[in-house]
Amino acid sequence: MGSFLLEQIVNGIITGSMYALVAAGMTMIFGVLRAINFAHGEYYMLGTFASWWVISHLATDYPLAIIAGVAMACVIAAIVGRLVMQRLVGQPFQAGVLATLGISLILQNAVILAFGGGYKVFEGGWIEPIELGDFGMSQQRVLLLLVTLVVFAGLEWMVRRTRLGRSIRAVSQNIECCQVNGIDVEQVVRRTFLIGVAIAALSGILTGPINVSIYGGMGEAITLKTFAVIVMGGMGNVRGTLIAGCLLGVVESLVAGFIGLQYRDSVGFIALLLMLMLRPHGLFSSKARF
Amino acid sequence: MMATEQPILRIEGLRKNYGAVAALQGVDIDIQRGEVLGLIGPNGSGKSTLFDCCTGLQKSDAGRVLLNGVDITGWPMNRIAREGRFLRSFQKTVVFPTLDSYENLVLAGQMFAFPSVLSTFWIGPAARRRIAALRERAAELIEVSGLSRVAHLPAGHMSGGQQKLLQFASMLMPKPELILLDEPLAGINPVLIEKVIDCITHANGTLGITFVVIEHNTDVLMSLSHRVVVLHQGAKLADDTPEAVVCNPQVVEAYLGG
Amino acid sequence: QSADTLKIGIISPMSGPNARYGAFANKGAALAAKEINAAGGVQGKKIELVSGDSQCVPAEGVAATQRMISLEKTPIIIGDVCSSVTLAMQPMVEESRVLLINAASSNPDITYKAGVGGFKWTFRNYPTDEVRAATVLEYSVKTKGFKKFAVLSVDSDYGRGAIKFTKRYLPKYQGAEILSEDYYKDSETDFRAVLSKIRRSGAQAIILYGQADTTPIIARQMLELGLAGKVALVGNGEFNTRTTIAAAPKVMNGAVEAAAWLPEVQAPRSLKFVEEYKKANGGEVPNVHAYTHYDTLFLLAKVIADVKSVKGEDIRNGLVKVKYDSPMGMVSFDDHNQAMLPMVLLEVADEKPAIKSAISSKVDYPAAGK
Amino acid sequence: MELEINNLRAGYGHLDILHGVDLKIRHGEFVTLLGPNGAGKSTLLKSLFGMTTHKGGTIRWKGKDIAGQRPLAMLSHGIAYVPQGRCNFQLMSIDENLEMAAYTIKDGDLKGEREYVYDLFPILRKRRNEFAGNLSGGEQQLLEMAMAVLRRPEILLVDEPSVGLSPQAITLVFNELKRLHQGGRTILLVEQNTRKAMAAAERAVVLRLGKVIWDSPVAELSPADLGELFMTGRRAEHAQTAA
Amino acid sequence: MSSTTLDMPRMPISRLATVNWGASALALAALLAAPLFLGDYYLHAMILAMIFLLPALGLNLILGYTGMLSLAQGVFFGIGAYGSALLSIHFGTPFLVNFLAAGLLAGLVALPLGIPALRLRDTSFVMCTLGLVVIAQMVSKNWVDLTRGDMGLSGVPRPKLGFGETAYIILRAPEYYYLILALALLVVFAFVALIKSPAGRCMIAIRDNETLAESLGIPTWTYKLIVFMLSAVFAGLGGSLYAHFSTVVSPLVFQSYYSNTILIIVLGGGVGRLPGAIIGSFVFVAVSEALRITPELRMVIYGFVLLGLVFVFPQGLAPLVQRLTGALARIGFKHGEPHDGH
Ligand SMILES: Nc1ncnc2c1ncn2[C@@H]1O[C@H](COP(=O)(O)OP(=O)(O)OP(=O)(O)O)[C@@H](O)[C@H]1O
Ligand SMILES: Nc1ncnc2c1ncn2[C@@H]1O[C@H](COP(=O)(O)OP(=O)(O)OP(=O)(O)O)[C@@H](O)[C@H]1O
Ligand SMILES: [Mg+2]
Ligand SMILES: [Mg+2]
Repeated sequence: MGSFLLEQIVNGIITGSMYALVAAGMTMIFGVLRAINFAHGEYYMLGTFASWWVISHLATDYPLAIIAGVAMACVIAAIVGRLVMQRLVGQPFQAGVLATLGISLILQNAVILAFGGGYKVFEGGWIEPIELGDFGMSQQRVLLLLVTLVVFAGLEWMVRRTRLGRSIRAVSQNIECCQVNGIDVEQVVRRTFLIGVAIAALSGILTGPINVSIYGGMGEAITLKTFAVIVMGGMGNVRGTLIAGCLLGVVESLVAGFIGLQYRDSVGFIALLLMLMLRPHGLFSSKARF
Repeated sequence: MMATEQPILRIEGLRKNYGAVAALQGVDIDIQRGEVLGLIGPNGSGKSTLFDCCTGLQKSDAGRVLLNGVDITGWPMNRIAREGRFLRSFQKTVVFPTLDSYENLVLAGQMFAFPSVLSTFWIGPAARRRIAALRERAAELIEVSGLSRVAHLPAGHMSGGQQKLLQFASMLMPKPELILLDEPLAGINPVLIEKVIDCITHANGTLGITFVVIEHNTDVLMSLSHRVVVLHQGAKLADDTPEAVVCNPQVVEAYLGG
Repeated sequence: QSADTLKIGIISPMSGPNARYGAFANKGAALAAKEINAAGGVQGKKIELVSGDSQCVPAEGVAATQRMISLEKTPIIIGDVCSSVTLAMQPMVEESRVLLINAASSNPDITYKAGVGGFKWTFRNYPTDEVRAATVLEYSVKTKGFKKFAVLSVDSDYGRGAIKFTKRYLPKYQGAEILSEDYYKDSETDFRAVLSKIRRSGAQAIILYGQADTTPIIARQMLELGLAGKVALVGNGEFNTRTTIAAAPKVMNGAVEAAAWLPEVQAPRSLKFVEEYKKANGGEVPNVHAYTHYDTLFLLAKVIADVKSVKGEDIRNGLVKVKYDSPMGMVSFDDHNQAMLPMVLLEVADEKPAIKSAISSKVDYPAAGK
Repeated sequence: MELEINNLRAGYGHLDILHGVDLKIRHGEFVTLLGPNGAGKSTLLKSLFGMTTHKGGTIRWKGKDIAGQRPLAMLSHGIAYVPQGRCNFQLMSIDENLEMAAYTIKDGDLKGEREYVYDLFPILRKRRNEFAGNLSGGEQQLLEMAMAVLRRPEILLVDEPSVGLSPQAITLVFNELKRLHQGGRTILLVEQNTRKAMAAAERAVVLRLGKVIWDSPVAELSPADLGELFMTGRRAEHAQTAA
Repeated sequence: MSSTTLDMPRMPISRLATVNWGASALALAALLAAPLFLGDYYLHAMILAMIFLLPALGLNLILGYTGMLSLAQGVFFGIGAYGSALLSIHFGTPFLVNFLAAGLLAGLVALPLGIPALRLRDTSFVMCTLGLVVIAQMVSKNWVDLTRGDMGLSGVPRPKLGFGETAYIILRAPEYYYLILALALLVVFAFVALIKSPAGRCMIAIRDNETLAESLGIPTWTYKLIVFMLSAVFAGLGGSLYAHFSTVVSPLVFQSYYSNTILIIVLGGGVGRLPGAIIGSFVFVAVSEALRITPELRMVIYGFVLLGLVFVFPQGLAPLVQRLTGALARIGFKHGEPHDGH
């Protein structure tokens, strides 16, 4: 039983790191815009689709497709960022909800229009398993795990130490005060958005070979998970997101392993909610006095 | 009579730490019914924290707060306000930004005018009458505090001083027994300061409302209050008549400056 | 409706996540319409397809259907992929006397309530899972010798229904048992946890009634966890298509499936369909929904030719008696308006599908009623 | 003439608050802007910093019309603004807040300047790693003043810096304003603490109902006059001296 | 408070509601006359709009007036639908009984869910309500004895007025339309009464500044709980209409489509505006139906409509409509209702 438990925890951390990777961008975007990005999963999907297209139509190999996919997603993010996201600065919160829901519908169904609604098979990647004792893991997963760690280390460093990082935190706290201090809020929003989208796309591309089948609406499920993770981690908190993502992954794995797959999402959620009851603002949030 | 002997608010050994910062380190104050108590102290001496702990916004680490002899430590804020008829204003100006001054004031009085939560969900003739009475009083207070010109604006669109005045007016709205004011005069123009002072003395004199006032405008505070308590680094430094406090060398050293 | 066209409505999810199933349906039907029109149409009329988006949501499906009936005035509607939508459409078409042919949803209620069960205007040209489940189970136990099963099926009326039927037949086989039961939601991509559990439980086979696009994911993760060659997949979910097998050949070897249709079926008309479909859709391989919608249009063409009329009423009456020679074999409808469809039982061997037997699906209504 | 405001009309959305404000400020002048509550003082400062809806009129800064530009541009022209009410980053430490204050300044010795403001307001050094939002009201006010100093303004627009400060702290702040003034900065100070403001400033301007109604050296305005001006908009008997 | 960082940005400016009786009467007359001019399909779309109106009113109450974003409206909608369907299938109860019971049931279920959920604020609360959706899906799928799991409940009877033999079964679209119109009107009336009651003012206070409200003696938690339950009641009532209308209830009622549609209706219509949900429900059902002319592009265009709305009418459509009706009233009757905005 002990080794089974261990195995499930490992499974959970792998899944969770993917959740965390997608959520990292979303939590930062929430930070600067106070907007729940309902379209976040769509960028995950776009990245995957872009690199799928490159692989299957231009016959490039996977590493090149990673770059192409992220680049494509970034181009779209730059457009959306300029046309939509930066204009949400200072808007009432419902504007963010409607706009991101709208973007989600557009991107999702534009992909369906462009590539047909049917599911596609993602080819490429390093899917050979690595044996670990009596159970294995594909090389791709190891890559994903490593990339997650690197990305989070980078993000943490960026948020704490760099100018952009500090201005991201500043924007997330008080926009008017940013103007007073000469921080270009719209630029910060655009850049944060771009980073968030790039990470989401990257995680989509890296999970592509594992998840094999891709389709226009694949982002929806992941968006839901991300919500849970960013709230758990404390909105806008990068480190918290990683821990919360892994925690969610582990809880879900344990539920799937010991209770049943059909209860996974809901029991996972219940566990999260119970945790929220103890820490109403997430695991790692801070709140100033009234 | 016993009742006059008993302080309206008794603060006993109140302590509050924020990490390494001891915001309050065992403060005892008795506030007598019907007095105006001034509360001064340097910035960061724990004055606002004292209010927070008395009204339930913050949980104190130790000590008790007795209102008319009843221990109210740990009560939720709304219960203290409603059952204790005990209101407080905040140092940082807060109003309901989307509502105009009338609605802001009606809200301040509403919970005191209705018998229960459920009764507020139905608007019958009786409720209408209550609301009308509240609006009347609101109009009076708006007049007094010089807000008539902007009374129809959403409070969030009023200037800083106007919001401060509105906040002050809403304290007087339900005619409570005890009001804690946190810097009611900050940002108010000199002409209106006199009006506010008049309001306080009037409410104190004719309605018998007890006031505790934090204020850095010492001249005004000294003339207003019957007694002054000085806090310094979370502890009581002095508790005396205004005249005595201004002369107290410790107070001069810590607060008033040379 | 102009004099020289026959409008046929297709309700399917065309947007959102479920578009991945709806898309195939539309493309299959479009191909059939093109071929039928090229061959002169039906009763001298060209078929005009009108599509409506249901998003797999009953509220949307009902609105789309109402629009089709009132504005487009289509006498025939094909739909929907999602059972709940089909169920909601049933009473509507009944009131308006519009023919509804379903070619993709598997909820047994659809035909329990049709024909002698009530709704006269609903037909289904899609297999029910009862016979399928029974056949797969029999083959798995008797021929393959499996006794210990783990269930891993899609969490929908299809997946749950198939397992319900399987469980009904399980007691017939001495010693056969189900060790664990898990259902996955259709957007699921992570099966490691549950596969780990199955590996430890000592199950010999996984009963999988799943979505076509999920099978490769499960196969890959079985490979990762070292289940290849140790645990077999049995059930339904496009185990035998080339792409699925290619995803993890070592896992798919020995997979047993009962299918109404597969691109690998060697019947000439079926092969031609696959060919044409790929040509029309940029090399995309059709799935079973594409085929059933394609086939349903030909079925309709046949009925119309039989009754020599394009009136809904006549076509309805014609459907009841039709004997249609589909690429898979003879099709006719039972008294619940459920098509009795030929199916095949396949097993993957040496990374290639091999047909093991033919099945004729016939629903045992009195038993099902329980 | 450094700052020249001509017939400035501005407000919020459809709402007009300033109805044609004229004001000229010379280089290195210390002007205090007084007025009853709701007169439009804060609105004027915000307009100078590009944070309101510009409706007409000009704002000339060193000869160039800058009316309607965004705050970012204003800052690059050397205009710094300390708003009324709270304006700091609540969930960042004091250290970080001071860093953000110097955000646009890329050269120079941030550490040294930070030490300078810490010496100025020692209370901040003591709490330098505390979140700004957890400070007491007065401490936050001091922090905001310190942040303004770090922005190295050529002209400083300050809105009620004395609010919430103890008498001692007020003295500190006003001394610092005077020092900045002596260092050649131009200062436009809005205050309700009229006594302190008039003691520090050279010129007093009174705003009422969105219009300038008084403009003179501080010496020519007595507290009694001020009360009258606030109430009625006129000074008893005397004629208005400045245009 | 406005700069306290982890709070939702505050809501748009709106004062206490005033009802524009002139415009309302006109709208009502148009609605009453609609079946005389419109075919089944259009009536059908309007029925759908009114079905979504009920949960949207509930959401407007909790989001627009109390400032809490609840994504669980879909859950209570579904609970109402299941409750109503089960009652009528198993007990053959008349429609009005089901209708009321569905609302009651949703409200009762909201009580135990609200008690823990309301400990949370802002985004955590949003999350929690999202969690309720996931949990509702699980329960409906796995409590097979009651809900028949994924098989769903099909063949929910059409509305039946009265008992036994004399019961009148509603089948035709115009009858259906009038039935739902009547019920929707009642609910709208209840909603207006709530908003105009003193409690409505307390809700806005909680939305604007919860701590301040609390300090003025308003028991915010109690109010939030009651509002949460009331909004669930609204949703449950809508769910009941939906069950009898679509005749099918399956776990799909808990999918995000319903919550999102309700959200779009309220936000697009004008959150915290009296007529917001009403305008929203008709407009958005109309847009989504009108776009059926191009089924492939439909959702893409719908997305663009949402985006356009955000930037052209950031406060939703209600202010626009209010301004228009205000202008009309001024022209027509030479007097204008006071309304929001300047
Ligand atoms: N939430 C908190 N976290 C950390 N420290 C806090 C918190 N709240 C207050 N403090 C600290 O407690 C001390 C007392 O603060 P308080 O606001 O009571 O001072 P005050 O006397 O009201 O000062 P002022 O006159 O400036 O308003 C201050 O040093 C402040 O920094
Ligand atoms: N955001 C806003 N939206 C609309 N109107 C506003 C806004 N802010 C201020 N006003 C209005 O503009 C007028 C002037 O406000 P302003 O803040 O400039 O006054 P002030 O002179 O600074 O007063 P105070 O001394 O009280 O700070 C007031 O009547 C106020 O109602
Ligand atoms: Mg204080
Ligand atoms: Mg001001």
